[in-house]
Amino acid sequence: GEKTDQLDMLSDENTLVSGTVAMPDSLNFYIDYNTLSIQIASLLYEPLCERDPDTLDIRGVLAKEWKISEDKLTYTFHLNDNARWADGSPVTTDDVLFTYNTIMNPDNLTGLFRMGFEQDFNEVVATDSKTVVFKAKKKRWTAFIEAFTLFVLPKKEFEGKDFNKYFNLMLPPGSGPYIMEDVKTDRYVLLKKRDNYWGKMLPYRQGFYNFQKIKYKFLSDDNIRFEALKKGDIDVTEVNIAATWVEYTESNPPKQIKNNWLIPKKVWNYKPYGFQAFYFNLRRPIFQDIRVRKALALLLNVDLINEKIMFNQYQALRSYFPGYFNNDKDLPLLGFDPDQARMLLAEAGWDRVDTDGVLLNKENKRFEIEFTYSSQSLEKHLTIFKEECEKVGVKVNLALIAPSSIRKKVFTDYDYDMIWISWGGTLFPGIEDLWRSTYADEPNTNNIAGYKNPDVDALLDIYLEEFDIKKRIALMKEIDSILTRDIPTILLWSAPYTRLMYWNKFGMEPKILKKYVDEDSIFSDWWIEKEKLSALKNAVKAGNTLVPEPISIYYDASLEPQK
Amino acid sequence: MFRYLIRRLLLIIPTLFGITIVCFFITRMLPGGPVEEAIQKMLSGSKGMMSRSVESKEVERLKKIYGFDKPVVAQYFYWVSRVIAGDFGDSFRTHRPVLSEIAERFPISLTFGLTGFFLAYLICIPLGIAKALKHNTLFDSISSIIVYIGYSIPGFALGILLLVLFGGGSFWNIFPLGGIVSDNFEYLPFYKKVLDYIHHMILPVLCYTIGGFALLTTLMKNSLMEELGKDYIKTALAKGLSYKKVVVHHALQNAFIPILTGLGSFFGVFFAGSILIEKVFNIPGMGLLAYNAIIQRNYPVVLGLIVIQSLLNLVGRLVSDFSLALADPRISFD
Amino acid sequence: MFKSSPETTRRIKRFFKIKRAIVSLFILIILYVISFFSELIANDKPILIQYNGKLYFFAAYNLYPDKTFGGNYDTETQYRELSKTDRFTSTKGNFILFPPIPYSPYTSNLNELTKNPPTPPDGRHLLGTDDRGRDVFARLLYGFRVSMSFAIILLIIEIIIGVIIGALQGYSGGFFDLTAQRFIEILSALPFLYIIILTGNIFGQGFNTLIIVMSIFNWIGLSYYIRAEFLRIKKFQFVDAAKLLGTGDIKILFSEILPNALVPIITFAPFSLIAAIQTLSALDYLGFGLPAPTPSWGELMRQGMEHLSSFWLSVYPFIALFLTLLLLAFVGEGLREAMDPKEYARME
Amino acid sequence: MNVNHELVNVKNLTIGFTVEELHFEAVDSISFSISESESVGLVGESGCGKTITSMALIRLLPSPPALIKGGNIFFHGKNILTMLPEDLKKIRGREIGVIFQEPMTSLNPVKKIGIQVSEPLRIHFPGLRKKEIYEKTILMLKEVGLSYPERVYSAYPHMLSGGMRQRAGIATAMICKPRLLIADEPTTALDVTIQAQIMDLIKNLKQEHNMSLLLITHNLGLVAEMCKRVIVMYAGRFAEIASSKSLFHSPLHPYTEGLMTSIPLLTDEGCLLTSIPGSVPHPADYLKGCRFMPRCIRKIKRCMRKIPPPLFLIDTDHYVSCWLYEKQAKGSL
Amino acid sequence: MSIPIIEVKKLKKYFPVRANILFMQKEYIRAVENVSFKIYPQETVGLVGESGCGKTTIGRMIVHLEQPTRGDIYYTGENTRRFRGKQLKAYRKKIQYIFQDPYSSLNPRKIVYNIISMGLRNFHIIKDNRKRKEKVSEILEQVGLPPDYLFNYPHEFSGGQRQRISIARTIAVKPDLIICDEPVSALDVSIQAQVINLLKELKNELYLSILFISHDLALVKHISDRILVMYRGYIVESAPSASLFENTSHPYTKALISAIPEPGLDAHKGRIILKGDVTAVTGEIKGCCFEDRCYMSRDICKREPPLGRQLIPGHVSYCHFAEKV
Ligand SMILES: Nc1ncnc2c1ncn2[C@@H]1O[C@H](COP(=O)(O)OP(=O)(O)OP(=O)(O)O)[C@@H](O)[C@H]1O
Ligand SMILES: Nc1ncnc2c1ncn2[C@@H]1O[C@H](COP(=O)(O)OP(=O)(O)OP(=O)(O)O)[C@@H](O)[C@H]1O
Ligand SMILES: [Mg+2]
Ligand SMILES: [Mg+2]
Repeated sequence: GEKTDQLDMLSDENTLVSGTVAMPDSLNFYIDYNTLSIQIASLLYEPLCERDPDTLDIRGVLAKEWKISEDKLTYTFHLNDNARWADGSPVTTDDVLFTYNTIMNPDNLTGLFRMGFEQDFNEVVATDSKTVVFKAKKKRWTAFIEAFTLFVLPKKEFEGKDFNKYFNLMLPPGSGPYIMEDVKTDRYVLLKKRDNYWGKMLPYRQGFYNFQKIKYKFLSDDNIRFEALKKGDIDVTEVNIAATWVEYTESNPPKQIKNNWLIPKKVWNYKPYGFQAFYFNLRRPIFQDIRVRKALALLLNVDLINEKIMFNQYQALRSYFPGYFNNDKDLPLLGFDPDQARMLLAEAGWDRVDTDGVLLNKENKRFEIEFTYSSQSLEKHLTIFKEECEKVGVKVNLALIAPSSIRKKVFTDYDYDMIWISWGGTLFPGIEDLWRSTYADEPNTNNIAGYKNPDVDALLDIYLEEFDIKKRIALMKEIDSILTRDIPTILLWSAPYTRLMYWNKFGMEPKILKKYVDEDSIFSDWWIEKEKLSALKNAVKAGNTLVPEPISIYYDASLEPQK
Repeated sequence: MFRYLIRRLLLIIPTLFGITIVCFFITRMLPGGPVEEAIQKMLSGSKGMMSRSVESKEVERLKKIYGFDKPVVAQYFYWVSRVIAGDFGDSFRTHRPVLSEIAERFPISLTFGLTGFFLAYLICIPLGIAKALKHNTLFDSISSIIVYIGYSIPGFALGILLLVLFGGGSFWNIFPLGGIVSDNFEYLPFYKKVLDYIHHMILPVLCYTIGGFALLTTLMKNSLMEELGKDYIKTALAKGLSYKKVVVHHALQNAFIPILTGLGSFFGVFFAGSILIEKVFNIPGMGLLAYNAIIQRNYPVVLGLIVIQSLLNLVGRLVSDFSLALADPRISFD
Repeated sequence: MFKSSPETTRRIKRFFKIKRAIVSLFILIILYVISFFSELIANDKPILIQYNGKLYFFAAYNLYPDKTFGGNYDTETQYRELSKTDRFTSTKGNFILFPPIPYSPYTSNLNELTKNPPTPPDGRHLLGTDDRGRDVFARLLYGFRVSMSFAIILLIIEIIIGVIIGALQGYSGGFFDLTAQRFIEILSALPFLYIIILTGNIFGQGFNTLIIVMSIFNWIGLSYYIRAEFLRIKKFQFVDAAKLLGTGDIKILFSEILPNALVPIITFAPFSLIAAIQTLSALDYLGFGLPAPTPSWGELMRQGMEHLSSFWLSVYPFIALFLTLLLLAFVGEGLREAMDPKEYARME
Repeated sequence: MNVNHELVNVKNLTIGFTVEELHFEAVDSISFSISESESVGLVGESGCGKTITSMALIRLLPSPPALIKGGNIFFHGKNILTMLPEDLKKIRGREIGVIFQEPMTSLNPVKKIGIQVSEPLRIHFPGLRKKEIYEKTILMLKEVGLSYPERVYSAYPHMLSGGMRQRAGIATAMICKPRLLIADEPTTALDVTIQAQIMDLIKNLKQEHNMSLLLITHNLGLVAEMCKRVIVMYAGRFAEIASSKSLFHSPLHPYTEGLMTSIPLLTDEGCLLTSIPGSVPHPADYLKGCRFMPRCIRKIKRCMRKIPPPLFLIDTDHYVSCWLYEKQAKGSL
Repeated sequence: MSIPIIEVKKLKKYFPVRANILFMQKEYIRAVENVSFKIYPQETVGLVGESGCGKTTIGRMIVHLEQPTRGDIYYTGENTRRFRGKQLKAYRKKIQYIFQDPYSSLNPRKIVYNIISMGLRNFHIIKDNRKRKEKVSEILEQVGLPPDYLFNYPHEFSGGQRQRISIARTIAVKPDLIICDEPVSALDVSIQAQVINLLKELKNELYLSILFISHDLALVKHISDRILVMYRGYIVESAPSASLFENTSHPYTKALISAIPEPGLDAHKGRIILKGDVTAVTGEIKGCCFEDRCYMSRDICKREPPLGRQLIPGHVSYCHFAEKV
């Protein structure tokens, strides 16, 4: 019968099962930097230091102490004497150097890290078995972050083997609270809690890491993920599709949610959430006219899209650094205004129309642009933008291009007119490679738009050397205002919260998630609460309803919507 | 004929070379490859702050790691020499030997392929025969409609539908929600392992095979109908055979001749799979492997698949040609 | 191939006697022809406009700038909005006649929808709307034209190439057969998606590119069957007889052997058509299909898979696909029967 | 006619065809019977309906286009036309053996000759062992004059010459020693020595097994040699039925006379062979009355009548369907 | 006489036999062995012989449907071996062949009109459509079929009718030589007479030569100027037709003649019955090909192949004891 099955699935008191779509190629985050590999690395290995997720203060993990020199060019870390690998041997500077050298080895696929280290450090040396010194090339706050977030790998486990080849599935035990117990390609990854985790003694590790086992289950697609959730195959999952969320919470909730067995939760906090935008290729003459860019920006009807397609789950973006300034909502919003767009286009010389109804300029060039994209899920939003553009005579062709082709086309050759890019949020954004002029003409850079503004360049120089967070934010604001004025992209929308669905058996802090983190903290922070579990079991068996819970949780009052 | 056989067998070698040359160069002509892929990963980063503009020095390193630093012809000969030695190289993505990546999927492909093949032949041949015998009856029409429905439903759509209906999330909890085996598979006794595997494969195999019935059934029916009009049927009837036996013993062998042509693809069972169905059911099968390898420009895997698959296909065509000649004594190739 | 020879006449006569086939054929032809006038059936551009005493016809084919109807712009009139403006409604006698389905497959109707798309079938949208508020019926209708044209063109190419190559192989045998086979083997080993990506990059993704790429591969299967049939039939005595009567090789191929090798072609044809439509769907699903916003059945089905609870997105295209196959299969059956000189006689 | 030992009795058999909306009757209400161990010859103009008559005897007419419009066929007193398929099955091959007219197409192209020839044995004598069947088949092949029967056994039809195929067909029909042998032009492709050999074989079977024979042929010499009674058919009807002696001695029907004079003889020296002028019309154009009338050199006024001439009894066992003999008739059938 | 229209020199045809499943070619059927003969314009040559002795094979080789294993065929003095394309077509227009098995040589999916008009069209004999149709009806009538049949498919005919269609399409192209492979075997005597007469008429009108393959000795005698008797791939006797019957000088021919049944005669003259038949000779024959079945066989027959002996001018027999037969 259905119910007993579901009970079986749910009654495991020790395991957290999380559902993910598609297994990455590698679970080694130095090789393949992806959501899951980062998560696993953070449970298996440890960095020198970490930030407190509520205050952002730096605190030591493997390092007991650290020091930044006066000139901000050397960072010295002293390892914690208690830090132990899973086999009981101490963590030494040998391990740190090994990790560093592994990354720097040009034969390893660790380029992402290596490039930063090459740019930022002259060398890393160990003065003794417990002290390691990072010598930076330039004064850069990013260099310090790079240094202290270095996840240290146990030398004896990794030494002598091809790093590219042997550490993609099973990862050897490290110093972290979990070890990898089992990996089955495309099925699951199973982590097991260690009994002898040295870090238990750290004050800020008390009460964390409660699950005996953590299982990441791989499911084929979102439909199946939610079926699996309802079935009880998985305990918790993040909901990133607005339509599903609305269907499950409002329009057509399944019985699991109606009965509060399954809890939907929308958590509002201060996690960074990045920005997404339609990029113009500023290298194309047509987009060099700011009036044209503005006109196109005015043709994006965010409100309509948000209401009709995204169930009002999103907010229009007003800034390139959303969430960093407390007063986002006061920033100006361009809005949707086709009439003004027509005016601007006419001013820019697009004042005639050909027989197809497409705008022409003096040289009889048609206003025809190609919108390149690589995922069909973006298509419906684009269609609406396209429709509005075409009403005013701007012909937009949608060109769906396979992800692997788009790479070369867009990032190496910069051969596109417009493109949709979304940037993940970072706590301390490295703005440089997005907007610095020198990158505009080099291939393979993140200045995809080809944006050039000496003012921004100058501000960036100061920004990179500024170790003070508050001052950096002020600089960001300055840069932001220049960008929003220059309109190098059309800013879109974002969801400033995390949507979760989980079976009603977990214990957690009242705010659900910490101030600055997303769903990742579930694995370290939550636990299974026996009473809740038995109540859930009974309710499922009897078909009863459990006590309802509010869907939205706000980290603080300033996040709550004003009525 | 014997000489022809030898000649055909020998011809497999140059053909295979032709195939590898063409395919190798096509892979090099495509935009985007593992280097671009790696660059893209660096550019976009993920959570945290990692994302970088990539310097040309790093690009060169990547090219070296993936072997793109040499001229294409040299790359080809290097690759071919290793393939001849039995080494298909490592996957660009998982960095595991291509052969083991492929071999890992054989059980799934075989399940798909063999059940699909046998089911199709077990169902279609008798059904086609029955339909030919009962031409223009109600049975004929209804069975046609059923197989046509099966043909017109896209397998993946059916898959999602079945999973929602029988996966236990919303309606009936009869089958698992995809995957090839349960999580506790490794701890089950052997017979339960088998049962578990079967339990997982029923729905995907159904989706995989259902589309194949219509064509084969119709082909069987039509070629049988063609034969039933021939004079030797009358002779056989005059000997006192029942009509059914005439069909089975006489018409069938002749009617099989066109069907035998399709037999050439039998060796495809090792590579049976369908991207979409595997995707829907989260089955790490050959289809998905091939699709992902192609999409992600995982050339060693792509080329490895092509080489092995082509080899089997070449043998398959040979077998099919010879079974044609066996079934029909009049056919000769020289 | 078949001039209006007496044989053809006899075949046509017989075909006409098979009611199911002939009815199916007519339905298909009529639907297909109708679909070429889709612009007049389902569109948000009116068939007829009367504005200030002047008549304007077929906005689908003629572009009337906004200024024509007293607006400010040179760009095309937004007729739905126009019909609500004062400048239009204030003059008596002004009217707009929209097609029976007043929705275009290309435009979303977000502003008019009260609910979030995809909306279920209702009085306005007979088969509902898709995930961006476009009318499903209109998309099905236009999609029929696209899919069928695609499939028919492909089938014709497939038959022409497949028959010619298979026939030559089977008939000539020997060296040509061997080399052609090698060529085919190499061809069939090429990864289809790579070719699609490659050509898509060179020529741009679109109808023509897809047709070209698919017809590179499509004929191979048919040619195998044709080859086998020709291998067999070329040994028949009537082929010898035709040779003696001075029939050229080409003519023997096409007018002597081919009519006897029709079973595979006729059997494959309906399935080939549907398979082409389905390949198109699968390609759409994988993102290698026709560029958006081309209405195609595959794209609808893909949406259906994303929105499982919106049955109208997957069920209607499926029904359309099934009915097409059924009709095609009936036509195929009829053709087979008409081509067979012997009537079906069941002996006991 | 010995009614008691009647093996086959055909009454008023009419066979119609429908081709392209055109309906015609290719065989028009014929009646005849064959007694046990009797040999009946069926001769007649090509296209007059001999083959389809014989096919009707074992119910193997393709329908459509053929349709038995009337009449009955009794075999051993049982009506073939209404018999259940199971019973029919037992008769075919076992009780009635058929030698088909087209030796090539009546063989299955993909089966070995031996398998095809031995098939009736395997069907009707399921108890026989493989070896016995093989031996019997080889023997039979030998008996029809194939001197390397083992090789023929394992040859495919296309590897045999026309005559060899025909003999394979003969062997198939006779292997079960049937009660009635329908031989449709069995020796067209055979040279005279083989033909003689085959005829001896048939005669032997007749004697040993009381076999009856319906021999359809154009070789009047053969008929004379083999058959006691001859039926002459013309355009779907019987023109004359007589014992072969009396037929060859005194042919009555003008058509039969024409046939006799058309035979080329070894003694002939003449430049042109005599033949009956004109040709048989298409069955759809068959006349209502005497169908031979347009070609007849002895036609009289009565022949214009619209009713077919009945079979007049002229002599013992000599019937003729011709108005010329109306007056001489001792009766009619 | 003039140059022969067809001259066959030392023609051989061996068919490979599949001996086992491995498709090894091990054995050959020696269907035709060292056959030589000539056919002159307006001459009718009869070819008789036991079933399976290679008559059809010779015919097929002459019209290039089969490649001779060895030996050559000359058309008006020209070796035909290299005939290809246009030359072959022109040759085929002149040399026609009536298939032994009428039904399988008719395309089941073509109606009679198209079958018969095929040659007319291909050889551009009659280009006008209407005229061609008239011609086809005319020919059809010549072979005794009413034109009502013009639009019927082959399977709708009786055996004899099919044979006549087959004859009709051949004579329609007015060749110089017709190879008739049992052309009248399925015809009743009256039609047979008609067809034979037709052939004779054509022979006079068109200077037609005929190679007449048949089992009906009476018929062969009637129509032929000269008769070739074949046995087991060899020609054993060749003689003017009257002479063959009067001065029979080969035991096989004798046996053949003795076996002819004649209508009206209850008993027949002392028939010579031969044992066995000629199927598939795979080994080489050392002595006389007829030796094993001959009632006159002696030792020498086993050892030495008989040479041709001309007893009467134009009458050649291949028997060691030709005089004694
Ligand atoms: N394709 C073939 N493969 C093998 N053997 C063959 C083939 N064709 C003919 N033969 C053999 O060649 C010999 C001569 O055959 P052919 O058809 O010429 O005889 P025929 O004289 O025409 O006899 P018939 O009078 O019976 O038609 C036969 O023994 C036959 O088995
Ligand atoms: N399948 C058919 N469809 C139409 N007409 C047919 C069919 N079979 C036979 N006939 C017609 O029936 C008539 C009799 O045919 P049947 O085969 O019995 O002749 P037959 O006496 O055996 O002649 P033959 O001596 O030439 O074999 C013919 O005129 C023929 O046209
Ligand atoms: Mg007949
Ligand atoms: Mg022959």
